[in-house]
Amino acid sequence: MKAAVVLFPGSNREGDVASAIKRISGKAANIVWHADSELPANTDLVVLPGGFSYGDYLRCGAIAARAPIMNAVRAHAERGGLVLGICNGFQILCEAQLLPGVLQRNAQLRFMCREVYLRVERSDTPYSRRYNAGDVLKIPVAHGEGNYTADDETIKRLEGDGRVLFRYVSPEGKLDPKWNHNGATNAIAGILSEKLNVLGLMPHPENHVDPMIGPTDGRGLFESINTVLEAA
Amino acid sequence: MKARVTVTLKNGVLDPQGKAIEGALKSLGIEGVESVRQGKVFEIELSAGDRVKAEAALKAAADKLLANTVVENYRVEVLS
Amino acid sequence: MKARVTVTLKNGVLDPQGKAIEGALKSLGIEGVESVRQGKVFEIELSAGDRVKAEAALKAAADKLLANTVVENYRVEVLS
Amino acid sequence: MNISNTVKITPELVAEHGLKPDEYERILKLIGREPSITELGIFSAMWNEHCSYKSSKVHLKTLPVTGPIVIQGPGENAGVIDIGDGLACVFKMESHNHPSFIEPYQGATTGVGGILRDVFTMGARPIACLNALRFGSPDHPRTRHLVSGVVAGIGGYGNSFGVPTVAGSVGFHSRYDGNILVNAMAVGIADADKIFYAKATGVGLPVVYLGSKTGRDGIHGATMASAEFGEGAEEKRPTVQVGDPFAEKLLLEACLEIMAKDCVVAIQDMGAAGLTCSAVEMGAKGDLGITLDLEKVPVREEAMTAYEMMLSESQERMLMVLKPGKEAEAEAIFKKWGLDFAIVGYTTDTLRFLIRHNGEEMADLPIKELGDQAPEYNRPFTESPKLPVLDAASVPAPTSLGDALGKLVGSPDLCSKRWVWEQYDHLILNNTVQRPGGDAAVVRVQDGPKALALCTDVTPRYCEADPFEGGKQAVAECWRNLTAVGSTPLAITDNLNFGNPERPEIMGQFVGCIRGIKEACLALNFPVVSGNVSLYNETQGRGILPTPTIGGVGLLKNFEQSATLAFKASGEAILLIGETRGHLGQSAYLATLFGREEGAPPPVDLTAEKRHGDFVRDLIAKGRVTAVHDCSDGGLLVALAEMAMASGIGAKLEAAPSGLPAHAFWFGEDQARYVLTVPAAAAPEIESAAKAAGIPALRLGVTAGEQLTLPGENPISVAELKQRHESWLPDYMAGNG
Ligand SMILES: Nc1ncnc2c1ncn2[C@@H]1O[C@H](COP(=O)(O)OP(=O)(O)O)[C@@H](O)[C@H]1O
Ligand SMILES: [Mg+2]
Repeated sequence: MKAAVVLFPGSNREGDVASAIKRISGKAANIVWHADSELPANTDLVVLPGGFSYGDYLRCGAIAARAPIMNAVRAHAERGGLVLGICNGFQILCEAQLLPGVLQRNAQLRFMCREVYLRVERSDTPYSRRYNAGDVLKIPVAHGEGNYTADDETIKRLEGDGRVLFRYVSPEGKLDPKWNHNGATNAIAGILSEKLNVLGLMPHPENHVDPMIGPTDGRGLFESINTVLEAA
Repeated sequence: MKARVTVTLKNGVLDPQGKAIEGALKSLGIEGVESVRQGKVFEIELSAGDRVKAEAALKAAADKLLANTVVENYRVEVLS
Repeated sequence: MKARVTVTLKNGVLDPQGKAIEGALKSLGIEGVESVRQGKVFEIELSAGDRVKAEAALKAAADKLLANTVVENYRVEVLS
Repeated sequence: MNISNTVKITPELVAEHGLKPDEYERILKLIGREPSITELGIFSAMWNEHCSYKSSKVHLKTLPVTGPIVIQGPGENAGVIDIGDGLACVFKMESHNHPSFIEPYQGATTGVGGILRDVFTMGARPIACLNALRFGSPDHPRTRHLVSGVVAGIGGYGNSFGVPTVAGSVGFHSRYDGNILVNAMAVGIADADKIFYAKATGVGLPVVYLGSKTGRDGIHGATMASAEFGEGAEEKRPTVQVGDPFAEKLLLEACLEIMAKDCVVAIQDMGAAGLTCSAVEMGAKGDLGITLDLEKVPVREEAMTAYEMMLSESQERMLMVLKPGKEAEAEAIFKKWGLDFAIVGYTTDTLRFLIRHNGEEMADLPIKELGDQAPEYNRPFTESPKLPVLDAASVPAPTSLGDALGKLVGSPDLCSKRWVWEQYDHLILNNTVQRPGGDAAVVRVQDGPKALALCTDVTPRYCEADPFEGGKQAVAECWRNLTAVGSTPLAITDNLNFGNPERPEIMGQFVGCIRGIKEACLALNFPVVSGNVSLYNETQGRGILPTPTIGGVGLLKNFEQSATLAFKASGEAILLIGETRGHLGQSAYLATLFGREEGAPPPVDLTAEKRHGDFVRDLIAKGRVTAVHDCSDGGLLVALAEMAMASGIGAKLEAAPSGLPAHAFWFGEDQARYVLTVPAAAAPEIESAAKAAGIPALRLGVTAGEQLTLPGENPISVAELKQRHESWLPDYMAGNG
């Protein structure tokens, strides 16, 4: 796996995701500067990390989505390359229109850092083959604007095409407004692009990969990517 | 030259912040409030130049950055 | 009745948002932008009633909640 | 505000600058002429309480500040201690009380920003933030608004900056109605041989301005922070500064990059009284003069005067003395991060602080004297009268222990602070081994196995009743919390929040607390390496409770050997280490259930404290205990309830020993105590080890079921307790409290 983690001014979880990648694939990720216009040669996974790019001023991810590197990221995605946006990265992907919809403020209007439960909706994607559909994962979130919103038609299309990969659920795996901490439409926590190669999600799987620190339910996501890329 | 771009949520898009403010105003006893929607306003100084060009530049600014046209509308005004 | 309350930062108060947007507009090649300050706008529906009372209610809303008068100014308009 | 440099200095102007007539006389003597307005501004900034410590210095000097692990004690931006393997821990705590009362969100953010800057100025990468918050009574009309703004502000800054906020404390008391406390602590890690200091060396070297532009923010902020609130406090509003965590994150990265490139001779952040304090500090510490040309200072507002530039408290700025020839390299790094970089002056051998603006001389002052000759006061003080020890028999028993316990764990002070710490990103950087909710946070250092334990503590009720014992207790509790997670306590930072020092009773509280802190630090081998003093926390003659917040750092050689407070399994023996006398004076039980704050606080026996703590730490290191929790506010039953609530496992408890009223046993707040669980079979051995060491150990019962059961009492459901514990704060904040 040859990963490139894009560093925008104000990114702050680039180290967390880079170390998760290293831990699981054994390979160090390249850190790529937002002002560059090209990805390192042979990059096969682009990660847009969590943080507050440009302070999250204006709208989360809005300014970063217009950074020079994003043209290269778009081209990579169009070629079918894998692009993973976590938290702020998800917001950037939506602003760049690589994924539909927007992330609005959490329904409670507060930043929330806590562990939540995610249901894996399908296992036949590059990001989830190490999970089974229906698995319930314990993964932390840390965001103030993660409330996924899109127009009815978009939601219908996402649901119809099976592009919702993760949903906020109860520990038993049931949909329950009480466990949808940010009020996201249909409890959506993560969605895929049409070709299933672009994933945006609000939770932080990269913070749950180290048994010394806590649960390790996030490993499967990186293991899935690694399996796909190593097989390629 | 002074200009203003106002960005508001499209009709039908849920506005959690507006809803919360609506509730708060009601509980503060402010009378007659039926609904509140929150938007943004950008006050922009432009280097002197022609009005038509300025409007075009502002529209470009709104389309490219200031508004997320998936959920927002905008309005451009050149003030002086 | 429709009304609008516009809240803007007082002069001299740091506007990190405006600063970041200004930089982004420049690097997007939007011409002539000298400075940007960001504010908020609240679009409020009021139950029909008298204009003067409405203005008073909106002023109260702005003072008590919509504006942080430590750092912000506001402007109230009853539109229709 | 547009002040020409030639205005006549009137007594009113002097007073407006917070300078007393005799202080002004001192200025006249020092410079031999009337100062210009810019000079008066500079003096007012340097000589106010906040910067000069004029009321506190004589007493602070008595604190123990040295030890084998201390690399840098008080006096620099932050304290530095050696944590082995070539690494140093850099930390400090600072208050932003007054600004947070006026504008809670921005006041709190700029407090966090300021303390983070203090830490990375020394070359350390911040790894954790903590905070200690005190609000007025929950019934006070402003409290909810202040809690909401302060918490959002602390989170808003740390979350965006990218450092986990891992621990803290929150309390409520009507004595903070008009003066809340916002104490923020930051902790960083640096290479022990690459610490950066403020002291400049070398003549003719460029003085460089870095970071954000200067505006008219917070002019007179430092003076405000030292002025007692009057009726007109609202008027002071425009002096509030706005924080920009995004700019600070860039400043951090740029500073660390520049430091790694070996460009930096000296560095100082611009905090209170910005350019003035930072430049004077650099020059005075290095026995050098500094000349500044203000037209070179990056400004974001028009027509700023010298006076304004020298006093502006705009955030996210630094001053640096560069090595010769490194200008271009340094500038390139700052430009890359999109930050301002300007050479605004140079060092001289004149020992003068010379300020020019467009070629005109605005100030010319002796640089050493600006700092050294600040007035110092040994203010008169009266010791607080000793209160009698309250007889437990004079305190009513509760209707039932379960009822009292429910009220305590659901009270504003003892309830869960989850609503607060969930607004803080406490997981970022992936090193948070123990999250908020335990006795101390545990944060892994680099890739481990080393880790730091961190916490903040103080019990203001105790300090009010007996400043000396209260000061001791704050240090002891901090040490105990660090011990309870298994760490070796290393050093502390303190944040001394008090009322008006010009009142002898307040000064007496201050002196008493310091004496207590000193005694505890000496006994526990726990030096003070940094700190902050916040005085004049007083409104209309009513001071806050004396609140010397202690922030502690402990070291775990291997974080896998840390202990947590949750019960781990049913059927384990529960042991109490330490002696219980049933001390109810100033207890949470008395205050919460009966609204009485009476009697002497519990005395702290530092010898016992040390002996018991060392014993417990040793058990943890040897892996012989399964859960550990210290006993503090609320006493033994609250400690047990917290261990139960953290796990969902209950306990079957024995009756209180005869000779003590049950409520005194269960709710007394005797010090130097820990609750442990151990596998049942291991209990006798540990009991006999304790006995051999002369340490009281008492079998309290066994973990079992999902209830706390006490002989002769209705069982107490852990789930119901937890419900009460978790719901007070969210309900209150939602307006249903
Ligand atoms: N303001 C805060 N920020 C972060 N964590 C907090 C805050 N207030 C309380 N906590 C956490 O809640 C837990 C209980 O706090 P406290 O009762 O003060 O602990 P202790 O009695 O052990 O000192 C601790 O883990 C503490 O770190
Ligand atoms: Mg504790």
